[in-house]
Order: sequence, then structure tokens, then C-alpha cells
Amino acid sequence: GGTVLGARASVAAETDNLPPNIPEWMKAPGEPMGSQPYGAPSPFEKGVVKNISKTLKQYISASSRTPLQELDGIITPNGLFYERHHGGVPTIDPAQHRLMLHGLVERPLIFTMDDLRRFPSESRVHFLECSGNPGYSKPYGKTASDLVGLVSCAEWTGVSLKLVLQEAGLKPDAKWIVAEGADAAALTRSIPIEKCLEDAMLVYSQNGERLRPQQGYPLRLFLPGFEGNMSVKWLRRLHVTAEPVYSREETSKYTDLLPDGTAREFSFYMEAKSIITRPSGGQRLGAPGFHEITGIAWSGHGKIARVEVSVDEGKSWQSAQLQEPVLTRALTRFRLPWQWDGKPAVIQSRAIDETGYVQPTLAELLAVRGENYFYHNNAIWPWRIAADGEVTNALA
Amino acid sequence: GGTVLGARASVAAETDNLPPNIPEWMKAPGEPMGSQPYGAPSPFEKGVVKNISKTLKQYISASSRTPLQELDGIITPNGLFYERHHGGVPTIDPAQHRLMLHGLVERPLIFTMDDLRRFPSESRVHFLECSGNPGYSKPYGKTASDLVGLVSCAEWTGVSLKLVLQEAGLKPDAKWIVAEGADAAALTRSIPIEKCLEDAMLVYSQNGERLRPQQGYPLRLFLPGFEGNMSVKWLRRLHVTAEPVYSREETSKYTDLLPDGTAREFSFYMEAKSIITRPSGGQRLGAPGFHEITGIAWSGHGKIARVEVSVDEGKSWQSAQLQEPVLTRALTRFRLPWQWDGKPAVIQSRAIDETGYVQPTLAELLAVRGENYFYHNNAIWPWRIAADGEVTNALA
Amino acid sequence: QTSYGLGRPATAAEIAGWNIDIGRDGSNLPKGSGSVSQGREVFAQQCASCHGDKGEGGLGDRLVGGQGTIATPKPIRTVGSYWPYAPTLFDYIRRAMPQNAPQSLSDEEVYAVSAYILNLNGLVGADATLDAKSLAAVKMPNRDRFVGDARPDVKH
Amino acid sequence: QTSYGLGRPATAAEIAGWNIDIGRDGSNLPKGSGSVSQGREVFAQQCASCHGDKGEGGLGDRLVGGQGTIATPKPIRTVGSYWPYAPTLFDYIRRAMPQNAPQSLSDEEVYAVSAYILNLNGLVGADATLDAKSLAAVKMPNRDRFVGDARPDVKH
Ligand code: HEC
Ligand code: HEC
Ligand SMILES: [Ca+2]
Ligand SMILES: [Ca+2]
Ligand SMILES: [Ca+2]
Ligand SMILES: [Ca+2]
Ligand SMILES: [Ca+2]
Ligand SMILES: [Ca+2]
Ligand SMILES: [Co+2]
Ligand SMILES: [Co+2]
Repeated sequence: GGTVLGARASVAAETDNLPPNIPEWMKAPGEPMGSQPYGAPSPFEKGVVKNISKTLKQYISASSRTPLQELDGIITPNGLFYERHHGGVPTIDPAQHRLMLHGLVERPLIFTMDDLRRFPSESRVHFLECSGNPGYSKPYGKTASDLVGLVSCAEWTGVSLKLVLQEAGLKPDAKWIVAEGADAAALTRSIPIEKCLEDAMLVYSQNGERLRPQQGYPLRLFLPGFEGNMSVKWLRRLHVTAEPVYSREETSKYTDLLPDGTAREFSFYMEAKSIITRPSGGQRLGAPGFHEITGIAWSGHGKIARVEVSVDEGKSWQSAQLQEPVLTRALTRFRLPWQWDGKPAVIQSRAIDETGYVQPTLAELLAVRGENYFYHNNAIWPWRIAADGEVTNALA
Repeated sequence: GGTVLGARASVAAETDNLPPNIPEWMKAPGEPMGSQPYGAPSPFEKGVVKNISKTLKQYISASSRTPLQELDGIITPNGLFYERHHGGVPTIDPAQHRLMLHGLVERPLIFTMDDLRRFPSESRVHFLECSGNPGYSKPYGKTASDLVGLVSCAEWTGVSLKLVLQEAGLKPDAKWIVAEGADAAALTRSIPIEKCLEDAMLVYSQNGERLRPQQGYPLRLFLPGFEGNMSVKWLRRLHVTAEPVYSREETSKYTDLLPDGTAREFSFYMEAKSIITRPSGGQRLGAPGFHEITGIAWSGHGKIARVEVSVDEGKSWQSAQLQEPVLTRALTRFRLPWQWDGKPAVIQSRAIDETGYVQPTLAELLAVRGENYFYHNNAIWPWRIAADGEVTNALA
Repeated sequence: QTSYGLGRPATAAEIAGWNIDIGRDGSNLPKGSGSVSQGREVFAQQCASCHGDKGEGGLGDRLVGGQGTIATPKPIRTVGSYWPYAPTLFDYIRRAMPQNAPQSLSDEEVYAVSAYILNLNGLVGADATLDAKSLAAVKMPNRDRFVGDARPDVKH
Repeated sequence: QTSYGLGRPATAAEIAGWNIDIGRDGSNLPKGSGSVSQGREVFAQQCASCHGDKGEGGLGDRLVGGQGTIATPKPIRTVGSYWPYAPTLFDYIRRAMPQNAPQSLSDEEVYAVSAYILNLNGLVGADATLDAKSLAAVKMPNRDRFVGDARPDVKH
């Protein structure tokens, strides 16, 4: 009795809001203006949150992923930016935060946040990607986020590191800068001086507002195109040196182990990559007919020149449309109109960047790197579409 | 006794985190990864919220302003996007939301949100500005937000309205489209068909994620460069007609009253405008020396071609640097390096857009429009800097 | 002209239920009618709390008076002094008023309260009853004072 | 070369307090020393809960063993099998460990626990005491196995 009535009531409620009826949300005033002094998404979007594994051994040195398959465009909203911390997220009072610049400089300096904000500023849209996005061995993720959700993109504002270095005066033998975070890991990475003088930034804002604590509030280093952990968050110290410090993060951790037992060190750049986010794993095509294929592409080496999409298991490829403006070292949204005939299909995308580099297949990468390499996996990732419309990871 | 001790303790606490001491946030792990499945700003930024008047008669038909002077770059984070509603913010179940397209079309249609998301999509960065930003009569606001905080900018994703209209087939006498919101005001505006076929969009996402309820979740119209109220939120109906509907919002409300008693109707475009956001009213220059002057410029008629800044009460003007990429009908960040000599100064900016239009002074606007015009005030707004560094509205 | 095959046909009944647009000429005004005296009652019960007993304004807009002020330095914009078309009154009240319960009035009540507001402004008599035709026939004093957008209006 | 006049000089004492970087050659290692047996105690009290009694791993990384596995399909990367430089151990433990209370150990304790971990890996004797010089002198088995970044490594 109860269940059937309940079901009926709910059907009635749904019809009530459809034409020709007046939807209930037109019959009474909505929430007053300003009821959220800082806004939040609709309650109907409460499932769109960071992709956080529930089974990690610990959450202090850990990562969460952006729900890429839920997002449009190229900007990642700050609330859904991916996270990777090595000592948790510190709560830093910006008034008590300092940046120390020392080592091979004429004038060692200490800056307050106010000092740093007084320098000439610049804003640039760049992606940030974790080096291990994803690994090389099974099990592979089910969704686009499971696979490559350790990438996000934002408009960053800060001061050119070059300007700040000029303030201190580099000595001739300055070849590296060791950057250190003010977190519980005091995370430490060495950056080649060329990058520091090219396009490195000291960033205090992200998508207009101040950095989120998870992204390094009040100050982070930002190295466009480099693996994410090098853009040291909660930046407190820049140590100008003649050689790298060989910290644990650049020896034990972020090195790339080859099958012969040698390991690549100081592997900085994130190479060109793309992923179809719709249709993608975990989604379902409701019916045959028109479906847009869309996704994101990016390259640490500059602009995306082309994205090619295959809908026939890699037999043939078509150029997708790139959303303007195509920005350097930023996500680029690509799209291809597609008529799905209702038959099983495998779809995939591959990015080509302005250097001419072509995104490789997983097999090609594995052949050179083996399964223990772990970082810098930029493989093409195909999705399988079943006759009933279900989309799954074609390599899983 | 107590007060003095308290003061001492607080001094000690501050020194504790400064070099050579180890800051307290390095001595214990921070918040675990994922403690915010959807992130929020630092508690130290809790003052950076929408600018909401506390003294309005009612908050159902009302507006809040973006805190422009706190922001960097051109993207407004969704949580700080300005609000303007005429019937409050409805809570709409996207599964029960429908868009009806009828009138002078071959095939009247009803779309679900799923239908609309299946169309080819596009993403574009555009500003949105309320027509009354600000009014023409005193008292004028103290801060940049008080003055012109009814403007924000985001990356919008949706489907070209033109595509959806083609699906229904326009009849030859289709000259206007009446758009209606599913809010308690059933807000209604008429849009000329040229705009609908040029660059109008049906938008479902903003800065990557789905629209916020305050910006029209789950669906809004978006008319780049037009006054904000025409980009009807919570869009439920598009009525293709031969002439405008002359709704209350386009007769009683959003018309521009001239001194001779005539009133301009259907005044759509937001003309070129700019504002210095730093230094700006309510801020204070701590000391003479280098200070970057920065702000935002925008035009409903296309790209910003140039922004000129004066630091001598309008006697001379210099071209500011424009942050690339300069996008059409989007905020454009401008910057000018400046050495403040510590003497009183008046600084101001004026925007020139790609049509050659030059942002006017308030006096020029008042001479033509009078104080009762209310909407479309795009005046140059000068800031006065006192010898002690205090910045105030030079026209207030 | 591509067809994506998206959406479904809207039925006449669905359109009729949702299409609440009234043209300035009164097109699409529904059947029914309402009198000034009925409107006085509706207004007292459902409108006066926000707009004042005589439409003099409060939490909601002033609805009455201001004729002759529009070209002065202190214009008072009301239904009577500023609005160009009477059918818009029906359109707006039906879709948006009373603000606490929009679309709750019957068509008769909307006619009635429109008639009452027009009467308060001296635009219809105290014994008037308005329907689609007579509402559309009300000539609003400010009708001819609207002009096109002349911007850019500041030249350099 | 413009000067913005921003920032203030950092004093030698300030730099000394904050500069906790240890070079791979042991440069900037502090005074003091610690023995394997002292390290065993520190480890038992402050590290074993996460890294296991004998450094076999748990909530924290495995720290011991794996020598000879690095070039196999199942490499076990530990301080003993993978790390190229012993001074990095001091650097990392002092800045980041114990994870629940970083920078809480004295320099002596860091030397001691580093000695203990190296001893568990068979890289120093059970009676070793390490200081700046002797820690820098420890030769790590995997030292010469690191190479440069050879990417792009897939050619088309
Ligand atoms: C709970 C408060 C409230 C009630 C009750 C209310 N109103 Fe309103 N009314 C308002 C507000 C507030 C506005 C202005 C809305 C806006 O500008 O978006 C308004 C606007 C109006 C306007 C437009 C005025 C103009 O010049 O543009 C008319 C006409 C109107 N109301 C008529 C009515 C009628 C008729 C009723 C009763 C059937 C009614 N109102 C009940 C608050 C109310
Ligand atoms: C509360 C848990 C915890 C405690 C206590 C702890 N550790 Fe750790 N340790 C970890 C975790 C987790 C990691 C991995 C951190 C990462 O990868 O960012 C780690 C990493 C390490 C590493 C790096 C291993 C590698 O191969 O890269 C060393 C060395 C280490 N710990 C030593 C110690 C010592 C010495 C102590 C005690 C003084 C200690 N740890 C106490 C959790 C702990
Ligand atoms: Ca209902
Ligand atoms: Ca299936
Ligand atoms: Ca303290
Ligand atoms: Ca003063
Ligand atoms: Ca009014
Ligand atoms: Ca390990
Ligand atoms: Co790397
Ligand atoms: Co206008």
C-alpha cells in the first residue's frame, strides 16, 4: 500500500512541474539575494566533487582528482581543482608568511605577501598536472577522472620569478633554485635557472581570487608545463645554488625507473596528451544519433596544434575542432560532431603539439618504459561504446 | 595586567612563525587531502565575499556586487559572481526543467536538459554586466565594487542559440524572441533576431562546472555584450515573435529617462568601460615608491583596443599594458607601472574599444543624459590618493 | 540546415499552458473580466501590504501618481505616469504578483486589480469593468514618449 | 636592471634558521652525531608505528631491503635499494619525519635514526656512529644508476 502510494505521489509531483503546468519554483519567491555571501553549486550537483579514493592508507601525502567528465570548457573551478599534498594542507596566516630568497644572490631578501603583491603582476591560463597521471600498470581507472583527473587548469596571477630574482641579483654561478614549501613536508624541488628566468611565476591568485589552501595559499611557485609537484605550494624559500639539492622528492620519489634498472632523474616536462571526456567511461549514450565527442588536450611544450579523433578503433583519424583561444601550456577543448549508429565502437583522441610531438599509444610507451616507470604516462586512452550505449575503458 | 600580558603573548606568537623560527604550520601535518570534497577559500579570506547591502527594503528583487578590488586577472570565481534577481533564486530540479520553443517556428519543440547538452557545444569567456552599474546620482560608492561591482566574467559553455532555432525552423516574419525565466518573476525580455543568430548562447556551464543557482541553473540565455538582465536566467521559454512583447522590464524598468521626458527603450549594448581596481577606493598605499596600477576594461561592442591611464588628474594619459589574450566582450586586465612620489594624486583609466569608441567622463554623460537616466553609466571614474596613501572616490 | 533530432514536439495544450505573454496590443489576453470594485478588494487583501493602501508604495513600488513629473528633475515613475501600455499591467501582475505568490490569482482577479490600479491613476472610471478588449483600449498618458536607443551619444 | 625596493635584507641568522637543505655531498649537514643503537630507540618510539619495527613498511613506506630487485619486474624501492645519496636521508627525515611531528627531532636524533635505517639496510655496521663527514661518506648501492631525461622517447 504505502510503497505504491509513494510511487504515485512522486509521479504526480514530476508531472506537476512540466508543461502545461506551472512549475512549483515559479509560484513562490526563491532564495533571497545574498543568502550565499560566497556561492555554492546547486544541491542537484552535490555529486560533482573531487574524486577521492576511500581506501588510501593515509591522507596526509595523497591526491584527489578533478571530475573531468563532469566539466565543460577549460577552466577548472577552484573547488574542484585536483589536490596533491605531501604533508597535508597547512593553514597559513598570510600576515605571518615570509618568502626567503638566498644562496647565490647579491642581496638575500625576505618578502612579505604585501611586498610580493606590490611587484608588477601578470595573469596567465595554464594547466597543472601531476606527474603520475596515471601509472602504467593495471587496474586502470573506469572514468576519465580515475585515469587522468590529476590535471586541472586555471587563470593564475602573480609576479614573474625573474623580476624577483633581479631584485636580489643572481651571481654568475647560479644554475638552480631549490624551492621549499612551508608545509609539514617542507617539500623541496630544484628548478633549473633557465626555467626560473623563462616563465616561472610566484602565484598568489587562482581564477581571480586568492589561492585556495589546497593550491598553496598564500603563495606558490608555478612552472608552466612542468610536473605539478615542482610548482611548490606554500612557498617559503628559494635557495639559489650551483647544482640541484637531490632532495628525496627528486631521487627516491619523482624519478622514472626503466626496465634495465636505471632511472631517469629531473624529468620535468609533461608531454602532449588528450582525453575524451564525453562520451567517456561510466557514461551512457541514451540512444543512437547525434553525439558530440569532446575532450581536453594539453602539452607542457607549448600550444596544442591539432587533436585527432578516431571512432573506428584507430583505423582512421579526423581533425577535431579546437576551441579558441588556444593558449600555451593550457587545456585546449576539442570537439568533433559524431553520428552514433548504435553499433559497438571504440573512440579515442590524440594530441599533436606545436613542436610536432604526437601523443603515443600505451603500447608504445610500455615498449620503451616498462610498467615500473610510473610517471609521465601520456598515452592515448580509448573508450569502448557497447551496443546499449555503455562506455567503458577499452584498455582495462 | 591582563591586557598587557595578552598583547605580549600575541607578539610572541607572531615572532614564532618568522625566520629564524620554524612556523607552526610546518610542525604538524595539515588538513588531510580531501577534507573538502568541494573546496572553499582560506579562512583568512573570509572577508572576500559578495558586496551585499544590508539596508535594502527587500531581497527578492535585488542585487549584490563582485568585490572587484579584491580580485586579480579576468575570471570571476563562481562564488563571487554578481547577483541580480527579480524573484529570488529558484531551486530547480534539472530533470524536471524544460525549455519550450514556440511561436513563429515550423516545429514548436520542448527540450530537456539532456537534449540541450547533446547539441554541439561551445565555450567562450565573456563579461556580464548589469545595466545599472552604477547610477548617475550621488551618493557614489566608496570602493570599486560599490561603484561597478555589477560586472563579472566567466567561461560560459552551452549551445549556440542559432543551432537550436534551426532545429525548430524560423518562419520568415520571425524578428524577435521573447525569453522567459522559470523564476517567481517569470522575467521576460525581447531579443532582436539578429542577436539570436549572431552570438547568443543557451548556457549550462560557467567556469567549467554547471551554472550556479544564482546564475540561472540549470539553463540561461547568454547575450554577449548586452545588459545583464536580458541574458534571462532559469530559461524556460523562447517565444519567436514579429515584434517585442513590451514587458514590464522593457517599458517600466530598463528604459533610460532623458531630461526632456522621453525615454530610450531597447537599449541593449553595454558600452566600453574601465576601472582601476588597485589602487582603488578603500585601499591605502603603505609608502611612496613603486606601485602597479591595475584594473579591468570591457566593451559590449567587441575587443578592448587600448586603455589609457592618467596619474595627473587627467592632464596626460599613457597607454597601459593589456594582458593577453584580449578576448571579445570579455574583461581585459590592464596594468601600468607607477612610481608614487608620496604627493596627493588623482588616477583614472579610460577604455577605447575596437570600434574606436572612447569611454566618456561622468560630466560628458550627465550633459547628454541627465541624472534620471540611471542605466548604462560607463563613466571614467577617478580615484584620489591622499598624502597618507588613502584612496577615495574623487567624484564623491 | 542540419537536424540533430533533439527535442520533441510541443503540443498546443502545452504551449497554451506556458505562453503567458501578452502583447502591448492586448494579444493573448485571456477570457474573463474584472471590475474596479472587485479589484479594490483583491488589492486590499493581496497587494496593499507591499504597495500601500492606495498604491502609494512601500516595500513594493509606488503604483499611483506622478503624472506630469516625468520631464522634471524629480520624476515619479508609476503605472499611471510612465507605463506605455495597459495590457502590460495584466501581463506583469499575472506572472509576477503578488510577489509572495506569483501566478496565484485567477484571470478575473488580475483583470480586477489591473482595473483598480488604472482607476487609482484616473485612467478608468470607478465603475469600469475590464476585459481583453477594454483593457487594450486604455490609452496610457506616457505612451508616445518612448524613443529608440541613440547611443553612442557622447562624441569625441 | 630595475629595483623595486621591495623586500628587506635577510640576516645570516634568519637564513641559518630556515636553510635546512643538505646537498648530496653532505654540505650544510649540522654538527653532532648519532649512533645506530640510539637510532634503534628513536625508531622504535617515533617511526615504527608507521614504518614497521624493522622498517618493513606499513602506513608509511618500506625503508629496508629490495637490493637486487631494482632491475626486475617487481622492484622494491627503499633507502637501501634505490636512494642514491645518504645525506638526503638526514635532509628528508629532519624536514618531514616523523610525519605527525616534522622538525621535532634533534640533529643528534636525526643522525641516529639515519644510521639505524642505513644499518637495517646493511650499509653501516651495528656499532656505527654517524656525523656530517661519515654520513656523507656512505656509498649507496644504487648511486650510479640515475640517468638524464631522455624524452621524447617514443618516435613517430
Ligand atoms: C510581498 C510584497 C509584494 C506584494 C504582496 C505585491 N507586490 Fe507588487 N511589487 C513588489 C515589489 C518588490 C515590486 C518590484 C519588483 C521588481 O522591480 O523586480 C513590485 C512591483 C509591482 C508592479 C510594477 C511596478 C512598476 O512600476 O514597475 C506592479 C504593477 C505590482 N507590483 C502590482 C502588484 C499587485 C497588483 C499586487 C497584488 C495582487 C502586488 N503587486 C503584490 C512587492 C509586492
Ligand atoms: C604517522 C606516520 C609516520 C611516522 C610516525 C613516520 N613516518 Fe616516515 N613516512 C610516512 C609516510 C606516509 C611516508 C611517505 C610520504 C610521502 O611519500 O610523501 C614516509 C616516508 C618516509 C621516508 C621516505 C621513504 C622513501 O623511500 O622515500 C623515510 C626515510 C621515513 N619516512 C623515515 C621516517 C623516520 C625516520 C621516522 C621517525 C623518526 C618516520 N619516518 C616516522 C609516515 C610516517
Ligand atoms: Ca509539486
Ligand atoms: Ca552493458
Ligand atoms: Ca606559535
Ligand atoms: Ca587620510
Ligand atoms: Ca516605479
Ligand atoms: Ca619507497
Ligand atoms: Co618527472
Ligand atoms: Co538598457
